[in-house]
Amino acid sequence: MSPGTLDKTGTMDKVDLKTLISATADTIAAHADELTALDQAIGDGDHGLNMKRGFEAVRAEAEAFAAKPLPEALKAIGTKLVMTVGGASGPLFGTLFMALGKGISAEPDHANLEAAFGKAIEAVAARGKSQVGQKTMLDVLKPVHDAVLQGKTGAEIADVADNAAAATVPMKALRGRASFLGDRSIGHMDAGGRSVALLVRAVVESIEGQA
Amino acid sequence: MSPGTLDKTGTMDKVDLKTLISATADTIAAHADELTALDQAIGDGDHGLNMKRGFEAVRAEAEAFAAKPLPEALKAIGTKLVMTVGGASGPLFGTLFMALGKGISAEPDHANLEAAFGKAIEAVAARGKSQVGQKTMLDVLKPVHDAVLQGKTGAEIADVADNAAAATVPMKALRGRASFLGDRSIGHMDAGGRSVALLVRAVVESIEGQA
Amino acid sequence: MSNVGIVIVSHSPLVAEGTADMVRQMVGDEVPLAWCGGNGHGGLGTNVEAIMGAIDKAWSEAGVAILVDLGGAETNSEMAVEMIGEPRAHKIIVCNAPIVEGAVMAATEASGGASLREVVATAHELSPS
Amino acid sequence: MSNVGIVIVSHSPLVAEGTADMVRQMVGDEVPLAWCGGNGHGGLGTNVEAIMGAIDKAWSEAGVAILVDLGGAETNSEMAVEMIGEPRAHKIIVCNAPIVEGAVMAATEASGGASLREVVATAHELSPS
Ligand SMILES: Nc1ncnc2c1ncn2[C@@H]1O[C@H](COP(=O)(O)OP(=O)(O)O)[C@@H](O)[C@H]1O
Ligand SMILES: Nc1ncnc2c1ncn2[C@@H]1O[C@H](COP(=O)(O)OP(=O)(O)O)[C@@H](O)[C@H]1O
Ligand SMILES: [Mg+2]
Ligand SMILES: [Mg+2]
Ligand SMILES: [Mg+2]
Ligand SMILES: [Mg+2]
Repeated sequence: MSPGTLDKTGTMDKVDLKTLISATADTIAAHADELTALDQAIGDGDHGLNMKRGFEAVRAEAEAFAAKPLPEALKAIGTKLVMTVGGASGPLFGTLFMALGKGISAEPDHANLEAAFGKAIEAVAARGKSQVGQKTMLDVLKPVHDAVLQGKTGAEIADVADNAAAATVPMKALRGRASFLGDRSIGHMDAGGRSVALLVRAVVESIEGQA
Repeated sequence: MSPGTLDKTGTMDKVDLKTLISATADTIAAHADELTALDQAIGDGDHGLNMKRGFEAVRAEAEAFAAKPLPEALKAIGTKLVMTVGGASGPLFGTLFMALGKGISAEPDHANLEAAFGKAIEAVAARGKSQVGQKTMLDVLKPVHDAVLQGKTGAEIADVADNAAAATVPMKALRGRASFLGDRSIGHMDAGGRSVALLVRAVVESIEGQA
Repeated sequence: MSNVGIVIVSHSPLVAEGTADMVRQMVGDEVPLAWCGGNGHGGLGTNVEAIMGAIDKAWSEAGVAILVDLGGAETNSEMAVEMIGEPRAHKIIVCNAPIVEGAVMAATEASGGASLREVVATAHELSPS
Repeated sequence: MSNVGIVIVSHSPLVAEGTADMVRQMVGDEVPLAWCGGNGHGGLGTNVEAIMGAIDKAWSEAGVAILVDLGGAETNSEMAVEMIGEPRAHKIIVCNAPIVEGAVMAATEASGGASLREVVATAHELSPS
């Protein structure tokens, strides 16, 4: 297998965490205004700023994170997001990374990644008292996990994420601030879901770029 | 009959409203700390300040009030209290005076006073969504009205008011902030009830003093 | 502006202002909004004149929903509505709802063009009684 | 101090501070009390570190009840409790109650020496669900 791919059968090769961190922080920064606009339409309009604050804080300590074993690095990144994001998305993305760090091995194979990612999504759902279908980040995380389980390629997974984010448009929000709008939340993309799609694409492109 | 008494059968003689206003403002000022202490025990500790602010504002315009016919004077005093007291007692005492002014004649006889006072107490109950037995000012107003109906003398009426205020001590508060304390409101006198008793004594002593 | 107006009446001017900030963050300028708090003399409490002023400021022909915190704020707000009198009084409703959560929800509902009745119902849903 | 502590977590620092003022007016110094609000960067939001700090400040062996406003405040408060961890975490409860009314009622209950369970139950009574 080629190093750093999401190869279904082999061991995941060590990807450069610093590169991953800067790729995710870059995409969030580049799309911060878009994320804010999405949140403005059906929320309080701070999602772009929140995410940017969090991912820039992670970027600022990328060196230190990258020096840790993968599980500890992910936990530390999650904690950093929790401490800096300032919105509901902070503890949710933070929990995602912390739980991922808890479940993942230092040198994960595909099966371990699948399992850890699945557990991490469950942890997000528990933290948010939410489930799929409520127009939240879970509506992108879950299809992405399914795509990973199906052994899809990185490019395919990124497309699944984009489509899942787009599929939140016709949903009615049942969690988060957008739920205050009731039916009026229909017709807009969920900001947190869009963030997940951006992060997923950045991660897979970064991994495959390293391949 | 002697002028200015609460004589059961005759016409009430004109009492000097300026004297009444200064007597009520004096007693509130003299007892402000006591009222505050009562409210501190089972409320937010502002009743003395609230009442003093209101009655000093009335005193400041005593001349103008006294120049009006009794109904208009009482309504204007009520409005002034509403505008200045700043606590729940403001609209309640304000409503008492405003409704009294609405029901009273320019030269009231005892029957008119009885009726107007009764209506005014009903207006307070409506404003406060409250009734007798809930440890509020109504628990003093009602016995005072009963005493007036019974043709008691001014001194007797003032004693009835004091006793009624004392009788709020064992009650459990069901309205106002004291109700937040539940059973712990038992064992303390209601501040608003104490205010009514003070006002009643000041009024009857002032009227009889003019006799 | 034809959206229902929102008035926030707290014992504390800080609570009232902060709640208004949270409302503005959700609905921008789509809803007429005003707040007041304090007894008018630097202390905690509410002030009928200030409430009447806030109602004026947030006035909308579609009506005004008032959000209050504790008892005195409610009684003083009802007094203010009575003093404003008809024909405006029947278009002003003091909500039985928590002040912060109620204001945000009511304003969000109002921003969608909901009627006074709908706005008030949305706020009331946050209250147990 | 053996009374239950109260922590107020709002998206708005003004709301949090004003609510604390109202609580203090009712219960004086009988209840450990702390508040925080804002995203820590001048904007509306909540901040896990600040929440953890407020819990420390209002800490009581009898426990701490946290009053929050909207979703993010709740999620961040639950996160803060988890990060504080045992043995303290099980003595900290995030209330399902309106922030201002809940804080005043919970603190009043706490000032009488009520248990954490009783304090939280008093606050929950203000909520429909
Ligand atoms: N209870 C929840 N469960 C899952 N996701 C949620 C929940 N609440 C909010 N979100 C996600 O968080 C996003 C909003 O994040 P953000 O704007 O940063 O926080 P806030 O709503 O506190 O302002 C939403 O678009 C949604 O995807
Ligand atoms: N709903 C009510 N009905 C009748 N009287 C009330 C009511 N609420 C409060 N009161 C009276 O008002 C008094 C408290 O007045 P005050 O302390 O000035 O106002 P606040 O409670 O707003 O601080 C109480 O002692 C009680 O007599
Ligand atoms: Mg947001
Ligand atoms: Mg926010
Ligand atoms: Mg008081
Ligand atoms: Mg008060």
